[in-house]
Amino acid sequence: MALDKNQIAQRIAQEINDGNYVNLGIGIPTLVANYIPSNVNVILQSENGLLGIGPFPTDENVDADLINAGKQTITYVKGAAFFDSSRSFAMIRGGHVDLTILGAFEVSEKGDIASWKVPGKMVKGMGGAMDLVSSAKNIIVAMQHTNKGQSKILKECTLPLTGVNCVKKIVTDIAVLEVTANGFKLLERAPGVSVEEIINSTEGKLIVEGEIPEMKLY
Amino acid sequence: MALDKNQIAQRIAQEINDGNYVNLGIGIPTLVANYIPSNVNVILQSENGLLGIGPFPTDENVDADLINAGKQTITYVKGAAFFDSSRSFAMIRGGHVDLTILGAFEVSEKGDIASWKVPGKMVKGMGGAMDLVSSAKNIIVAMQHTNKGQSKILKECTLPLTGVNCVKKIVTDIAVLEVTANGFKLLERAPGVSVEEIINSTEGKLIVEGEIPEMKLY
Amino acid sequence: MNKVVKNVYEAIDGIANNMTLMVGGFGLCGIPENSILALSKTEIKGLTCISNNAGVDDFGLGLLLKNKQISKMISSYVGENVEFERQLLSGELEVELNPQGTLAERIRAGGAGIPAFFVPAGYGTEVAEGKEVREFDGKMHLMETALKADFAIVKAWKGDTNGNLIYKYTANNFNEVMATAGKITIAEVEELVPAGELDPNCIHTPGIYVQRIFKGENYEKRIEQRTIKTQ
Amino acid sequence: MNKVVKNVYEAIDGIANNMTLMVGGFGLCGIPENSILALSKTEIKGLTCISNNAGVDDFGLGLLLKNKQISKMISSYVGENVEFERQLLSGELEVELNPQGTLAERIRAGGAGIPAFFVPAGYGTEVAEGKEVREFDGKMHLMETALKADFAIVKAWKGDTNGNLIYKYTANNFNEVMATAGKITIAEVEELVPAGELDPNCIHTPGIYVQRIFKGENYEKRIEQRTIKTQ
Repeated sequence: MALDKNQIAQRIAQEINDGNYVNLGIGIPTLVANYIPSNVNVILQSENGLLGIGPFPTDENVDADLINAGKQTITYVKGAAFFDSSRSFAMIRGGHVDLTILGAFEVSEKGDIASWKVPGKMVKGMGGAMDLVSSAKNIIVAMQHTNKGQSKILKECTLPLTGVNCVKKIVTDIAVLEVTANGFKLLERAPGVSVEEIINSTEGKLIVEGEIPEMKLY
Repeated sequence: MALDKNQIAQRIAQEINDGNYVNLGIGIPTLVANYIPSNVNVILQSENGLLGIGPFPTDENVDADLINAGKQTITYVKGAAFFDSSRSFAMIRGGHVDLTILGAFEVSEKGDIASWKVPGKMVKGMGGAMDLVSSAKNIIVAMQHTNKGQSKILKECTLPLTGVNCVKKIVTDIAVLEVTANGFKLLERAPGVSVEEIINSTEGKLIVEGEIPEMKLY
Repeated sequence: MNKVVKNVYEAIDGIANNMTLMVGGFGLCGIPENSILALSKTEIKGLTCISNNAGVDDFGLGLLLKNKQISKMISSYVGENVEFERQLLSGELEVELNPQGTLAERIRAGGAGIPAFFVPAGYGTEVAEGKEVREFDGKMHLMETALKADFAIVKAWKGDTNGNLIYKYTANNFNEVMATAGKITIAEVEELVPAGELDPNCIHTPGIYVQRIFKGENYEKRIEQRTIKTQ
Repeated sequence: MNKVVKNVYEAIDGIANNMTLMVGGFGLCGIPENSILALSKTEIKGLTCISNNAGVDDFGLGLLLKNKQISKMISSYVGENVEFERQLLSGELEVELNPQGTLAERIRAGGAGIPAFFVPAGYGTEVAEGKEVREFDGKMHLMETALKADFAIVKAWKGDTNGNLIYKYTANNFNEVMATAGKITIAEVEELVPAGELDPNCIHTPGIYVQRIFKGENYEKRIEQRTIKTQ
């Protein structure tokens, strides 16, 4: 059975190691924070100028001067640091953030990502996504495997690109894929989802080797 | 009569306007601070990371963590700000410092300056001088007009350059010169020094127009 | 040296048609509300605004958009504004989208006297169109150029009479960097104190960058996504 | 994530022959005294040191020079050290002199993922030799490249267990920028406090840049030019 958004976030949380500095994009990636085990010490970076995002505030603690990159009100943890946008992206561009998790419309087998623009739809802008994907040491994409039956795991992206040759891993509603020099390597499948279903849902080259384990969601 | 170092500093102080941000180099330029009238509000920049240099400290107030670019112990004024070297030179390179006053071995009629290296003598390094001369809006040089009878106000510099086409004005022990497209324009002469003496001491093209007033030292 | 101006109108004096303005803020967080509101009451038109976002329909830069005072936006994300899209599609408004970090760095470069620099962001995308591409250490980079403005308008938490500024939390965002890149920088602050009252080790914007400063009034600090903890 | 190391020897563990180190400080102000002293007691040789200055004969980097542990210096001003000159003239030591602001910016670029950038400093001088020259806005500029280090060693006033650092007065100088450009950054601090005790609005070096931190001991803080007010 395909994962829901929270389960995708739950699976991605397993990719985070103790001591990691992590940037979480808007949408599913933001949910990842809810599933980081309490014994894993992670510091979340917000590209609008914060290292050390805390939980959402209580109603009384809402502060308009304290938001995340999705413009949501937040809090900060002990040991946090604030800085301006140029220093925030110096940090990102310099490769100091260990892991970036973001959403995507499409990913290609070369690791290209399209995530910011759909021709014919309202122009929104790339925000910090191009900076993040061009610089993070490790990039994991959270996305739906298909859209209305059409694969979004492609040989070539069809939408305007956010970055090239950058995605390392993809967690979709039905599979975990690694981007390799030879194509998408299938690592795990969602509970109850068959390898065949994943093959059928993947347009890009898919490498299936040996037994493919089911994801563990814990 | 040729000016002494303090008198050169005194004359240069007249070039400073209320509200100016000024960087004073090592040597004579440092002395300029002593002659800024109390009704002229000036903020002194120290390229090692301070805006708002104060007077030298009393013996009890010496703090090893508070020095100027000449490594002298200093104090800071009310409303000062500290920052790191990259931000200090961002400020300098960005043209935010109104006036830079520095010493020189030689200046050419094109406004080139040589101030950091004498072949055969101990290598010291350029420090911040190349950054300062290439970026400040206004550059005034404090120097001796001659060295052992040899002019230091030249057609072309003979020593390794610090910067090209950058010096705007020169205050020497015998004259005030402006660097123009056509050569050094003689603006003032030291009290008791004749125009002829200045002509004889200047190798570069000197423009003498009309009556040349004596410097006023107050 | 008197940087303190009486009010917002004195602060924005000199801003004229077809000028380039930098306006601080991220979304509606940390925007110079007083200055934007005052500008919206003038007849100034043809502005190029460099700002990460374009406000919402009835607040922030949206106020200037509604009045058709802006002819060009240089931003990274403009997705919250319906009027913006209408003007863009109708050709009334020009927009140049930059990756957010590239935008911030171009502004820093403008303030820091660096005319151009190389970044990896945007390589292989439409952002790269027309830009010089160069490989360093096996990675492709784009050459990006500095941005400056006739006026930079920033909002700070605390400021002193020398123009030193301190920002609060994520209300810093583009304010600190923009303050360095205006020919004239206007700072509106929530609290204005005499020089000497701010900790000199904790100044975000040294006063050299600020030409005019005033205490702003009636900050609304509108929140775009009020998100609270679910128990 | 435990960044706090027991002592200076644990802090410098892994520094090996022929590595590149950045060492904070301006003159003798704000230098990481503990780490330099500990390095001087090791057999590590062939170091390239990026540091604005080279210490004096018996203090700061002068200690490593005396032991012939340094084979190359990248600095802006080295005029205070007689042993330095001797080694330079004898060919034992290589030196690369950079304009101070270019040095600082190259380090910032190294930390900020900018491989190259243009500056006016040094155009028309021997610093320009071998460098790409380009005109922007009618002014000539040199292309300068980023500097990084295997280890950056900095000294701060206060630090917390997350690695956040605050520097005091002009003891900041090159420390803040160097902290961003080490593969591993070591911070020695005068005061080490638990995370949460430093004002998050007033952090000079966010903890992400610091991999190891410890409380330094016995700071001498030697003064090069003790200059006092003459009454």
